[in-house]
Amino acid sequence: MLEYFPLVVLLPLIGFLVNGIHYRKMPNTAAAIIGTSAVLIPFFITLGSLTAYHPMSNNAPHLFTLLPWIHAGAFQVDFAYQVDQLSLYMTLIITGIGSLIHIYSAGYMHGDGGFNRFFAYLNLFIFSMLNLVLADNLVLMFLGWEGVGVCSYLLIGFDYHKTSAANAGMKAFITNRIGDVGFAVGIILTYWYLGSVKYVDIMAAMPAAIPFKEIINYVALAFFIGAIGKSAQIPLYVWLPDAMAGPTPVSALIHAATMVTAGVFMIARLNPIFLAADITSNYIAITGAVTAFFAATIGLFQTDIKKVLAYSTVSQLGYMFLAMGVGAYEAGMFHLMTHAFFKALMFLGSGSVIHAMHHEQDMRNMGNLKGYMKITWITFMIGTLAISGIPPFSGFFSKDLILEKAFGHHGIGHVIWAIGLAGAFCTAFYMFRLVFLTFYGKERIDHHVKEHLHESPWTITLPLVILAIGAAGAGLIQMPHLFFGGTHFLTDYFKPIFAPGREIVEGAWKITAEPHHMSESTELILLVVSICVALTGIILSYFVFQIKQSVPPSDEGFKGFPKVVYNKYYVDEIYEATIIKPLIRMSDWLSASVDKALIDGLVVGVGKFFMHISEIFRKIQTGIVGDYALSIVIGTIAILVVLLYGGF
Amino acid sequence: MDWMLILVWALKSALLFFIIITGCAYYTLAERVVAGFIQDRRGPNRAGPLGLFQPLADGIKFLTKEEVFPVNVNKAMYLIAPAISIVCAIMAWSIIPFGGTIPLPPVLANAVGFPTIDLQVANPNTGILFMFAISSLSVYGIILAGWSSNNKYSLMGGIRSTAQMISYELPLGLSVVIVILLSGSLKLTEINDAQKGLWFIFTLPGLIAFFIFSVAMFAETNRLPFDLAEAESELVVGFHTEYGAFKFALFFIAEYMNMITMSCVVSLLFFGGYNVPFGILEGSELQPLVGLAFFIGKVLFFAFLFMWVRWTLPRFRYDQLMVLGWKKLIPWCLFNIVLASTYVVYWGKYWKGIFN
Amino acid sequence: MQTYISGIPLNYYLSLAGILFSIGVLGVLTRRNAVIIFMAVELMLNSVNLVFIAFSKVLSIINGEVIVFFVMAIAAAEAGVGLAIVIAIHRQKKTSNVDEINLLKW
Amino acid sequence: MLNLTEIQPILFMILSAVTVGSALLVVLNKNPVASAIFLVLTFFSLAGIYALMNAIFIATMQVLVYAGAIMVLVVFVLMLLNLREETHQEIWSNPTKKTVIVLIVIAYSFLLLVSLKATKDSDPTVITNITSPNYEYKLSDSAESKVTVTGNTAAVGASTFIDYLLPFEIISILLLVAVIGAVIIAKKDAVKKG
Repeated sequence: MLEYFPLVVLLPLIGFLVNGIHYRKMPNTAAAIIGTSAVLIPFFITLGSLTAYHPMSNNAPHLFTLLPWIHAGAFQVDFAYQVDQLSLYMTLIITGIGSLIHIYSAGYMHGDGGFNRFFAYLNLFIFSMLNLVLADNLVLMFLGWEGVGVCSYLLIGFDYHKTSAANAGMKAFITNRIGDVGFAVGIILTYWYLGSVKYVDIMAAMPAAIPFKEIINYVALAFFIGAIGKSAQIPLYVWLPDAMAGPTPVSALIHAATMVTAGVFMIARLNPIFLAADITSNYIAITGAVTAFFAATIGLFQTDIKKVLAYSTVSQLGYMFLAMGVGAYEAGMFHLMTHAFFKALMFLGSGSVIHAMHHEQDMRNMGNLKGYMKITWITFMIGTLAISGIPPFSGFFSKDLILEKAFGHHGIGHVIWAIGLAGAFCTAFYMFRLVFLTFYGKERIDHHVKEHLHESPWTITLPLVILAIGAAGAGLIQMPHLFFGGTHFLTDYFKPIFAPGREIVEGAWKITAEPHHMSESTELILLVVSICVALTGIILSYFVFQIKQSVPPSDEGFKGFPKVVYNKYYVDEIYEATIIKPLIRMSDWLSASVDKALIDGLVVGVGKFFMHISEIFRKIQTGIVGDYALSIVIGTIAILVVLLYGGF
Repeated sequence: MDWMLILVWALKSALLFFIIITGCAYYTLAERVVAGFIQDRRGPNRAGPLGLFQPLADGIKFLTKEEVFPVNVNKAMYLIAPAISIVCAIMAWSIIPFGGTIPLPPVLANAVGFPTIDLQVANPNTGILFMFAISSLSVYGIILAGWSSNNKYSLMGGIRSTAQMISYELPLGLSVVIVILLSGSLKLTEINDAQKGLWFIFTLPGLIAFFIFSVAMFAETNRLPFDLAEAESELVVGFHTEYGAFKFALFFIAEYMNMITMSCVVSLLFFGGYNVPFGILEGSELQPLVGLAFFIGKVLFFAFLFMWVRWTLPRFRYDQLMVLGWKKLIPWCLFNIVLASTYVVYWGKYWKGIFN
Repeated sequence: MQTYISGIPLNYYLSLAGILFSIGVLGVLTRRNAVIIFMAVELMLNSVNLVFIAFSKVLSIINGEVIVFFVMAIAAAEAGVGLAIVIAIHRQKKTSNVDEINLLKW
Repeated sequence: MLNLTEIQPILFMILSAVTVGSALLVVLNKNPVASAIFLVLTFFSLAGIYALMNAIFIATMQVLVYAGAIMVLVVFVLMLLNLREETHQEIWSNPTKKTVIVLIVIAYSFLLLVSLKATKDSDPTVITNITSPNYEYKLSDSAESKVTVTGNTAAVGASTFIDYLLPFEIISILLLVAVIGAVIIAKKDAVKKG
């Protein structure tokens, strides 16, 4: 199947072109079928390729080139792709969940005026994302990186006539741009110091580069700044909650399952560099942990169902970065996958609710929906249990693996673990708060809406069911010893990707690059603690929202600390006051003083000068061609005279 | 010796001139006989046995008629126009090879000082291009005739005819490009030699080029179904409406001469010219003479084709003519050039040896 | 010291070219019909072509003839566009006299 | 072969006389169509001069392109515009302007001929030959890859496609652009529809 792999990249592009070019005329059904099959077929090709590639035994990546691109001296970049364990893993997630969300969108977007446009954008996004993960060099990855940024912008601002959506799109785009600068600097530094932008060459150059620790730290930091932007970490996370202005399938696909995890993927892809960058790695771990906790606290008091999920996404991404920072790359990638399942599931579930409630997103106006929407309720419950970390659902295994590895990290490991645990408690609390407010309790639904309340069509529920199966069972591939002796499929699977980097670092520094392996008793204690914390959160939530039936007050009703949290710690306002306002004021000043007065004055002055001169000379311009010809001839005569008698 | 060479050239030219004038005269007769046959009636059969003296009688009639000059014509132009037509028609003949090199009998060879003689007046290395240059000049004859007559039908006919000839020179030239690609030379003798094995008509690009060439050929000679310039129902007879007597005869002869030229060219370019098929009589002294016979046979066939088509097909409308030329033939020509280039690059070395 | 081409001194060719060029200049300066000015320009181009070929032959290098070939191609392009412009102007202003086409002035 | 050296100067004289005479008629004739026909004659006799110089390819192209294509177009345009009446030349009714222009042109041609004399006197090299029919071309820098071509046409062709391939391609694009431009400019509805 590997020989068909180029189709994986090309089919979404073709889908985009077909849908994009004909979006005015095409029937919606055709657009949906084309769009979905442009992702579904690649998914099956990828599945076939996975078996053909023999990931468990094969170490060498499968490389192929589609098109030559930039050839400038030693700098050679092609549209070349690298198929290996890591990129196959990501491709499976992207195309698998992507095609489910395409199917879902066919139902969710039904009747929307921009239906065809939506599918075109989605296909373009899949194409860019596949470029990002399959590229065999950093430049092509950057192309995909920018491409997904553009698609994210387009899809957030999908309802471009709504000011809030358009602004949210711009906010996402600009915030991402800050990170992208970091990424670009990283690429330049990599090329400067390692001499190539190809992963294979970078890998080969690493042993020689390892002694220059400081430089590697800077390179890694530059890349991490890129990741901060794309993956919504502190301090650049602010765009992600606003991005919920986009349609719900977009939130599920781009802002939960795939695009925002690009930063995590990038760190995994460049693992040799990050392994060798010890200080940056610590910084990553701290950033991840703080983000995980900070975002979770904001989630505690939000009332918009999608906002809660958005902050939970930021928080979960924080866990992934935590894992990446402590060098537990397998754990990070594991959580990436499980998170993709359960977060996509919950977003789609919330979408189903919103769809049924006629675009009502405020949880204060919901309640007791479980009777009306059985499938949505059950699948959403599974997702909530998974994210809260209740065994045997998938989230438990991945989050636990991360916390365990963090605990084992030398130096700051225990602190990080504690912060992560606090985050886990908040997560369990606010997720069950969401469930109780939405599906249980008193009905606070508007009676107009209630008349039409019904379960969503099959195109919506089918993806929910499939994702629920994944969210429930995906954790089984990597389990600790205490569960039936444990499985370690994932660590074996990723060995060819992460082992070489670790060998290099271990060989150079004579240390173990992997976090400490701990005894079974410690492991057991950690497990019990984390389950207890999760259960505490759930019980507290049950107590508050089920027994006391308390409902969040109206926007003005928040007092004290909850008010601060409800307003997201006023981070947006702080950014506005400290960064954006001064920038705008400086630009105004520059435009008035430098641009208008100095530069314009110069330009206009030159123009005026020549206008005055031409006032005198313009009489020569008679408009009669013969006069011009005559002057040419006279000029020629003058030249001839000078040449002949001028003594040259 | 030098003067002998010039003498031989002059003799060849004179002989050729005589042959084509006679040929044209009898071509007109043949046209009338064929027309008669196709329309199921008798052609001219009064003057001499089988009407064979008819052209002679026509000639005398043309020469003895009164030369009429309509008022308000531009006299110089009016006179020059038919001359240009006939001069161009005759000059085109100077480069057509009728046969290969013929050995002279020993007596003659000793007298003139060289052993062989070419059946061709001139062989410049621009060959077929030269012929195009000359035939492109013949447009002036028509346009000047139309303009100087001071008659709107003449002017319309002249402009129509010019536009038609300019338009169809493109497909004509582009289909000759195929032949040049296949043979690798502009010289007509070398084009002929390149077809010693396989005639170009039997190659795919050659076949397409032949069809385009034959369509353009009818348009270039202003013959039916493309005789828009002299469409009787619309323009009286077009550019030579105001011409009579010998001036008209010159136009008339030029038209028939052009047809014979085109027949020669199409036989040379696509149908193997004066080659003897399958290498019969190879090396024999008789071979060039047999080749000459083959060539004349081919030319006669195409000359007949001109008449056949004329009395069979109806006339095109003007816009149809232009659409055919610009939108059908030229794209096909361009496609064909690509095809022929591919053909020469990839299969050239195989087909050159076939039948040889 | 004389240089010959085909038995004719080089200077003859150059003189002929000079005379032709002058005639062309005369035409451009005196005539007012756009098409005739165009023809005079073609005459000037041809005189330059003659010089190119003469020197190409004298120096025994072929480049001059290639340049002349290119000049012809460009002259053809010029003819097409130039005459199209003349026709377009004639359609608008009913004249091809260049003195009457004088809107582009101060 | 035939030695034509004796008659070549005679031919040259005849041809150049025809060239100059018809060129003058182009400029002085009042009838535009007659001017065009004389220009054709000029080109034709120039082609004869080229042929005399053994530049047979250029001679053919001169007839084919200039006489056969460009001038046909000019005559065609003249007929479309129907310029018969527009023969009146304002310039000839203004005697001072006329004198000035004629004087300028005479001065110009005088200077051209004088400059010719100047170059002749300072010319140090003598090359007296009729160029050989064989030309050599290098396809690349290696010594073996030489192409020897026979005949003027082949030489021009080889030079065009070996030394001047890029200009050739650029000119072909230029021609394409010119074709499209001419069609757009001369289109009847172009002005109305904008």
